Amino acid sequence: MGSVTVLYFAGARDAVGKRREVVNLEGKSTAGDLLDRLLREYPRLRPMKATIRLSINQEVVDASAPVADGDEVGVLPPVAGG
Amino acid sequence: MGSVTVLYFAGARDAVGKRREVVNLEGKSTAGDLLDRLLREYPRLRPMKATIRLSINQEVVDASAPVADGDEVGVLPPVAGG
Amino acid sequence: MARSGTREVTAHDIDPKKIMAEVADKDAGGTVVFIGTVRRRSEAGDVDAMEYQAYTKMAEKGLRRIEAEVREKWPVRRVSMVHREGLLKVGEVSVVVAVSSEHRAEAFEACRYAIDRIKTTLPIWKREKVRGKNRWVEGAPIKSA
Amino acid sequence: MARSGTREVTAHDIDPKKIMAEVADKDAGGTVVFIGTVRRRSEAGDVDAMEYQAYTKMAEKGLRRIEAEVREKWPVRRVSMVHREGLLKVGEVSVVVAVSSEHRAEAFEACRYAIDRIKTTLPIWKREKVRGKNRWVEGAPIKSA
Repeated sequence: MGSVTVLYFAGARDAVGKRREVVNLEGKSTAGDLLDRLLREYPRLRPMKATIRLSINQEVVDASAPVADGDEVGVLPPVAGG
Repeated sequence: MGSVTVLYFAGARDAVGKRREVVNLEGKSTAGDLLDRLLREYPRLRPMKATIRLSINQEVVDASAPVADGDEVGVLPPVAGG
Repeated sequence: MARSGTREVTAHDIDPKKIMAEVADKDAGGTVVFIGTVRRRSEAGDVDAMEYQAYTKMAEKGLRRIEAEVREKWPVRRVSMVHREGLLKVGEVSVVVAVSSEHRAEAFEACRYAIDRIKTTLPIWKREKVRGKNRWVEGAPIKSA
Repeated sequence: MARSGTREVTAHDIDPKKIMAEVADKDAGGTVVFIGTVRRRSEAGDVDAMEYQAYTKMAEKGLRRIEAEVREKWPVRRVSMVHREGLLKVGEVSVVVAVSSEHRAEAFEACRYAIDRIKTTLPIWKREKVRGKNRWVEGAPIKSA
């Protein structure tokens, strides 16, 4: 099945209390599946559900994007920039 | 009647061969009258007739603007700027 | 294609002079530079400091992508872009974008496009410190490229 | 109203750093700087030098008028504008406009408006030296303010 490295940023980092962790994949997974698992595991992430985006290997992806062994996944709250 | 100081710039300066001169006014004059006199006096200015603008006391004016004793008149070819 | 300068996220002070020097080009007639600085005022009151947190690897990829987008849209000469991370005081420089081109219209449009894209597509967050409190500045969901 | 920096025509080298420093403002989040430089290429060939001739008194009046126009249109913080006169080599700075404002949109719009007005309404002419020949660069009739 493999595993991915998940990186948390800004409010998501505060909510989870970690900068990064390795997450094992359960069968075929999409970005949406993975986000659902993280929301179950970290209730404090749930208020951010609608505005969080995920990246896979540094590209923002849709919920339907497949996640593969060795990927780097970013959990990205809204940006205010500059 | 009085007089005005006329300042020449760029191609107009080259055509006239002077940076500045004092010109006596003949009765009531407008900027258009003054330009006509300068074009008669300096034939090399004539090709620039359509594109020259005059300023009075550092403001671009129309041909109908009155010229008065002591005014500073600029003879301004087209600008290419910056 | 003309060479380019910096495209990085840095934890060090940004020197706008250096970024501007990087886009100097004898075929350029115009250079436009945008300098973002930390403002004193925020909705919550007077700002003591602003902390920038970046997903550096993704942000630097984003800067390279933005440069490619710019070059696809305008015939610019050189582009240089730097974004800060870390703790900044009021008045300190958070981001600089410099673009040189033959004519000024492209330099203005390209520079503005680049900073707009930086602000909406780069994974960089800011947390303001106001009266001893920390607050992530609310923005919009990050846009995909 | 915020203070302003330079608004002058100068025969000395322009230092863009100095102009930028003049618009620094703790209430500004964005600063846009335009730097015009002498381009190597012209229609007639490679440029050896560019001579700028100005009607200084009128041009400086024009810079003050342009600043007033900008402030009427946008809530900018500080404005600084300098134009060179005299003989410039390729790559040298002929004009700098710097505008700081709370938000970046106004700074971009105001800076671009100011340089457009400088180029069309100020009595400043340029003569290029190409292969030993001097030629006044053709432009448009000067616009009234």
